[in-house]
Amino acid sequence: MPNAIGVINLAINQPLLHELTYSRSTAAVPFGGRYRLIDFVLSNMVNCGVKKVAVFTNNNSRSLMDHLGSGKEWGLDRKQGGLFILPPSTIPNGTFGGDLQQFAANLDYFLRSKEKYVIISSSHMVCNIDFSDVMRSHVRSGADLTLIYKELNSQTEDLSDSITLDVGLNGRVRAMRDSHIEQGSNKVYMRMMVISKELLVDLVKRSVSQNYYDLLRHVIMRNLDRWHVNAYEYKGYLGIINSITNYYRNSMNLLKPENWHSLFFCPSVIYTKVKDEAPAIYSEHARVTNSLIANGCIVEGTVENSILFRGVKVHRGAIIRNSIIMQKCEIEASAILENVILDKEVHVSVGTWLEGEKLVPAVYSKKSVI
Amino acid sequence: MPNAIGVINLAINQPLLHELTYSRSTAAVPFGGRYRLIDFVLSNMVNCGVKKVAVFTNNNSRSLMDHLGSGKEWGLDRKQGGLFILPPSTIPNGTFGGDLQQFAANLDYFLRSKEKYVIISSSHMVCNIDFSDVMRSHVRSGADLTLIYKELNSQTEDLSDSITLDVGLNGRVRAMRDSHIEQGSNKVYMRMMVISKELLVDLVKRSVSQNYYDLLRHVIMRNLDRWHVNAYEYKGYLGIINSITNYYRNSMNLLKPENWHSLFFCPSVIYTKVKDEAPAIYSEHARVTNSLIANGCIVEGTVENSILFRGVKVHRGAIIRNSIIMQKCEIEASAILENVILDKEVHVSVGTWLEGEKLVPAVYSKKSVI
Amino acid sequence: MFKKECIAMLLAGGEGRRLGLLTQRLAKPAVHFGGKYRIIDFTLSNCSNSGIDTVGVLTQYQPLVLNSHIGIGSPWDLDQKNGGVTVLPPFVEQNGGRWYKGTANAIYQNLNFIEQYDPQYVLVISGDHIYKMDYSLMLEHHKAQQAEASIAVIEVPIQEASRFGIMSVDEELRITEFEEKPKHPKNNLASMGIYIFNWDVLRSYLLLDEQNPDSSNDFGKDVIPRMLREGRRMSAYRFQGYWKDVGTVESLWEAHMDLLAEKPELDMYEPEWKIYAVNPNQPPHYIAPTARVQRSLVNEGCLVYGTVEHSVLFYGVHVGAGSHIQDAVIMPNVKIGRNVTIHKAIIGAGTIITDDAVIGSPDSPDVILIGENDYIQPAIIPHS
Amino acid sequence: MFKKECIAMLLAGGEGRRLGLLTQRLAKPAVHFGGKYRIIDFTLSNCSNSGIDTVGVLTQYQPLVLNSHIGIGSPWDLDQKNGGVTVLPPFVEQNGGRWYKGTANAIYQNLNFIEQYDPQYVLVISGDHIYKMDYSLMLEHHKAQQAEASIAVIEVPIQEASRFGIMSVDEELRITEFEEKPKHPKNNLASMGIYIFNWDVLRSYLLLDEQNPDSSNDFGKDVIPRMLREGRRMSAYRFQGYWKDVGTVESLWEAHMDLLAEKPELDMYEPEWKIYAVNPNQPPHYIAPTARVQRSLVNEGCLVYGTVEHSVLFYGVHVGAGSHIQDAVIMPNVKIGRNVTIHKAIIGAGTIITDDAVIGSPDSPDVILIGENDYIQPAIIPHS
Repeated sequence: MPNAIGVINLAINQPLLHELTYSRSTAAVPFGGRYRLIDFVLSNMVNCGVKKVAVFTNNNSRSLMDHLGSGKEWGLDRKQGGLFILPPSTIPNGTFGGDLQQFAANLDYFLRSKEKYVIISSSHMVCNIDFSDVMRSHVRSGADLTLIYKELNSQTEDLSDSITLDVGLNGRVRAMRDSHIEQGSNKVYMRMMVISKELLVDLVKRSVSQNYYDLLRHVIMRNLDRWHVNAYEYKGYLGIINSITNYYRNSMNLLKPENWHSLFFCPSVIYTKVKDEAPAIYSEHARVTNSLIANGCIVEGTVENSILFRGVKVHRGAIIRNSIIMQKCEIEASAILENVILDKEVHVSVGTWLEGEKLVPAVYSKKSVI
Repeated sequence: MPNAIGVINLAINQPLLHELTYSRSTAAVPFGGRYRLIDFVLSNMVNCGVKKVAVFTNNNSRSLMDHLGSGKEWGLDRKQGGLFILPPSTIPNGTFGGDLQQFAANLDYFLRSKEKYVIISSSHMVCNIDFSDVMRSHVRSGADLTLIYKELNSQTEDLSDSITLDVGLNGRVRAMRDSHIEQGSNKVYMRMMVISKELLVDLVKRSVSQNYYDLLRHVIMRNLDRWHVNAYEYKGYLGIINSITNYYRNSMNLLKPENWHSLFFCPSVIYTKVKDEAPAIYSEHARVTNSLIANGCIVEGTVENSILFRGVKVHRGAIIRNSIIMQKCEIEASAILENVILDKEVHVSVGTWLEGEKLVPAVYSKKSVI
Repeated sequence: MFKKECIAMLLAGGEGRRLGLLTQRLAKPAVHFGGKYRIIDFTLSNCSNSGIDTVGVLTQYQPLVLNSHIGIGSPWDLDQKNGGVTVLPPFVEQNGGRWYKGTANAIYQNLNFIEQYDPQYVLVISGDHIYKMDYSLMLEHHKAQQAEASIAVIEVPIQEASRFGIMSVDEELRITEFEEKPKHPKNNLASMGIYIFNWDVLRSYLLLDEQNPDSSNDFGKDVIPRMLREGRRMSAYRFQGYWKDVGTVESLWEAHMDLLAEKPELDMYEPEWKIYAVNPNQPPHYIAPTARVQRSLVNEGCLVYGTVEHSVLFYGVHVGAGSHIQDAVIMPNVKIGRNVTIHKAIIGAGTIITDDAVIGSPDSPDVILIGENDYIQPAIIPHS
Repeated sequence: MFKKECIAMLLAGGEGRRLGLLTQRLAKPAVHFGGKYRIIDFTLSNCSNSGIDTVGVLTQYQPLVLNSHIGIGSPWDLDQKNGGVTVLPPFVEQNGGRWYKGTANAIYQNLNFIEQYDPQYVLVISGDHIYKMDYSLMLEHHKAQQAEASIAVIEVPIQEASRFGIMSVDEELRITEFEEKPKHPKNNLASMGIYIFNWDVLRSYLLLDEQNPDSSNDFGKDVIPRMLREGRRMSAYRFQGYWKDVGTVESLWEAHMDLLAEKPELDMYEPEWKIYAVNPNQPPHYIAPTARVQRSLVNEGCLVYGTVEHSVLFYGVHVGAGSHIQDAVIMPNVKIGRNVTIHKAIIGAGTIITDDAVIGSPDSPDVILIGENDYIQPAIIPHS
């Protein structure tokens, strides 16, 4: 088991996804027919044996907290350790304190625990990564800091808002660059790092007094030359969920079985809140192709190139194409949906026709009745 | 098992206890050397087999939520049912909505559950009551509503701010009176009622549209004559915790073994959050008389007529009299404490002398260093 | 320990011999059912949904899979500090141990377990049947009737009645007669093997029964008839709904086909009465462009490229392109290659079926059974 | 099931015969200790505090109390879905079952249990000792030494060495010799009966050992010596700290007195290494105006009106006015009347001692033991 605490840092730099994040934090956005974004990084952490995970929340965290509960689904409902959900911090004058303030407010938590390292990650980089391998690389290299990246091509991927790494031949990070995308291949920083607890505590103590609030931009990126910074390359599937368009594109990517397999099985499974739904049932009239269907769905209509979350009902004659239908939506008879995203519990009445644009799906918010 | 849901109503009419409630809700105030006020009503509910308890919180509920956690200590960490902690509600214009608004906002919860009755209680009436017996009385009487009271004498008890019942010979409540204390015996309403779910839902629906917000005062007390209201007499120990003075007096009452026994054992035990402390240890120099001592205490000094919560350290030569010392306080050598209440984790330095008045103890807030 | 009003004792030691290959390494209650569950999940979920939070599960035959399936009971919400689920294998004393002699002996051997909860009532059930039942309603009936023992009964076709314990009742549902597997059944009210006893009464009868050297220590054969002979107040509780013993390959297959009816008698989608199961943590299943899936149940983790008709796929099943699955039950993690044909069959968990294999035929009267972790090539296809 | 790096197998079947009345209805690991705990709590808490979250507890003698004590493992934070604590009684097959033949046989009989976790290492411990030990440090040592087996050792007085398994080690702590209970011990490094094995190596030795008809199937007598003979890489892990076998009435009493020293060697108040126990949900104890309590441990739920000196009171103990308890261990829920005198004694749980009884004397060399749920009147006082 790795000698590390996990920190899921939602305090800062969380991309917003319009309608999907009006009433929830980005980390709680449903994804992949069954999950929330945070499930991926949380499962990655517990799969490599991390026993303590602190979640730095921002202000919109009710649905996230409902989802996480006591952490039981991830084996984190423990007496000592387990899941710590830390509230957003404000600095004395009432303004937002950033992640540095949150680290500072909870330094005790880090100082008391006996783990030597801290894995810090955002939740919007969806992947299935073996953190034990990252830890081995970090320890073997003797680095102060290990940054995780993936090699991505700017011609086939949307890399806007990415931070890229300049990695030397010795595997050390020479520079980090904000929104500086090269033609062709880029080493995209996955907002995941391993840092020794000692260094982290030291950085937090020193920076917080200087009114800095962003650990990454104000501290790490400005001082790279002071430390030995190791780069770790991740080679599995990565979904960067930083806009509705990318959310949609990355969801649709899961309809390729190689991505489905890579994200959900390699190297380990992804945990989420269990809903105890029966298997999906297909009626006589079901016509489903190239789609992901979760349990609890009752499918009597046509579903093409789409993702149905748990408990969706598709009545006879309804047609769903290139769409994402979240939990417990009901699509009544003869409705036609194309290029849309329905948030949870949307009800689409008989014969309704909803259509979005090919790359910019129309989003209908939670519990709408259409 | 009773066919009832429990509601612990902290939304409204919660007495404040000055320093003890500056940073916590009344329900979370430590009591009896080991407990929080809410533990009593919560244990009473689960002891009679209630499987679903909703807690209506007010705005200061962080420490309460930390204490309750997932409800595991009370066996309420269940998939369906269990513990529901409901946030305070605000009506659309942003002002406080009272308990009626909270019932209204969560009507679904009541409608969906199959239980026929609702037990509604505050948390500041500390007692050990057999709710199954109350339920039997309620069902047998065929009443719409059962109110629980205790016969108390205004000459020996402080009954300020009490609501009293006027009970007819037939056991039915004829009137409820606010702050109307008779000389001698009074039937004091314990802020606990049993009501049929159907009637409750009906009352909430009708009252909320009329801008009422207090279920007890605006609805129940004004309409008593419309229903069959049954009175149930409780005969065990009752502590009314509605002021610091009463808090202190009721704590000291526990130094009478008959009260200790009545409150903690009859008819059932009281659950609280487990801290896994070793037994209290008394040194060669310990001098303890007429006191309650919880586990984890290390006693090397003198303790008289006092209550030590879990994990208190009393160094050699320290003297504690007529005081309440909460969790993890440390009293250094030769300090003298008389008539004081130390909130959690107070540190009293060598030789310090603290003294309150006999009936009005001096209160020192959490984590003070004196 | 805490007093409980009613605790359940679940008999889960059945060998299920007539399930052949499926119960070589599993007790019958651990056999997979319904695309997601094991048979015992239905009974455990009934307990949980009925508010019975203390369940002793009596195992003996092949207990390991059941043990790890049940674990601490989390899926059924039975991971409780006071009560919850406890697996009770036969007990070994210094001079040895042996299997339970009969159903009553199994309860007798666990008197100590029951007594620590000091219950008023004991519910005795078995983990062999598929049904949804609210035991709390049966308990209410038991109390209302002031019975000392209650037996759940269901009407069966009279021609099948001789396979069951058959009861005669008066108009108040008091049991007047009980015959275990009668040759000439007088009516069709069959015992479902679900009993509620007043614990003090049951206790005394278990002690008496153990002292009787001629007894087979069985509820249906010994204890119930004796209680009736001795004039104990016994009541029948009528159950209406789906109830099926899936004790043979045919009945197991049929019960799966029942789930695929237009309106199945057993509703697994009722939000107020979920059937709980151990969660395999699998993603939504994928239906490829080449696939066709109709009148079927498909669980998570499946990859379907071929045609699936009127069939049940458990989790993690792969169906290759060009394959055709009809009227079949495909248990967890079965991997089916390309151009495979399967008709009217049950395929055991973990089996691999390679390209071009043909299993069963549309007009065969029999259900083909293939065991667990098997490896089937076109050359060695078993025919019925 | 999920792969675990290291799982623990905890041997908890000990009869503890030398504890006499205390182990008539309890296995030794279930005996009360330290005012609040049972002996096995120390080992279970060690597992939990060391980050070992999968523990098989092997019971056989009087398993019921242990079973219900352990429950689903909540007190020790071992109520986990993947892993956690599993009670493993001896297994009954169709043709019967019997007790484990020896410590190694106990592990052998549970190969299936271990294999479902596919561990790299197996920690073998027993529930008979009082100590606090971080097994994760021992595991680090095992890995650093690239050992195939590691044995925790402690220095014992040379005159007691012949009661233990005694090791010789080289300067790198590799074990060069192992003698079980040698008549003439060569040194004083005693085995604590705590082993870490590479699972593949242990597995092969367990299989070999079972095939050997001359073996007593014991780790100390058979498996460890054979591994050493065959040149396996075996390492000693030195433990410093309090470690005590409380196998006799005297040693149980002494270990309690050890807790009352000015600075006890065993610190039960360390916030980072709590000893977990089943919580009896009792209120703080009450010390009356007539009471005097010194150099004592007192648990919750006690009512003390008399004098308690240099003694340990478990939960729910009542001591009447005028009574004098000295150098005594009073187990849970003992009720002591007025004017009772107790010196140098252990009183079993639930016993009632009526007014004016006198038990033991200040100058007796022996510890008096009174059993559980006894009723002691002045007339029938047992003397040593």
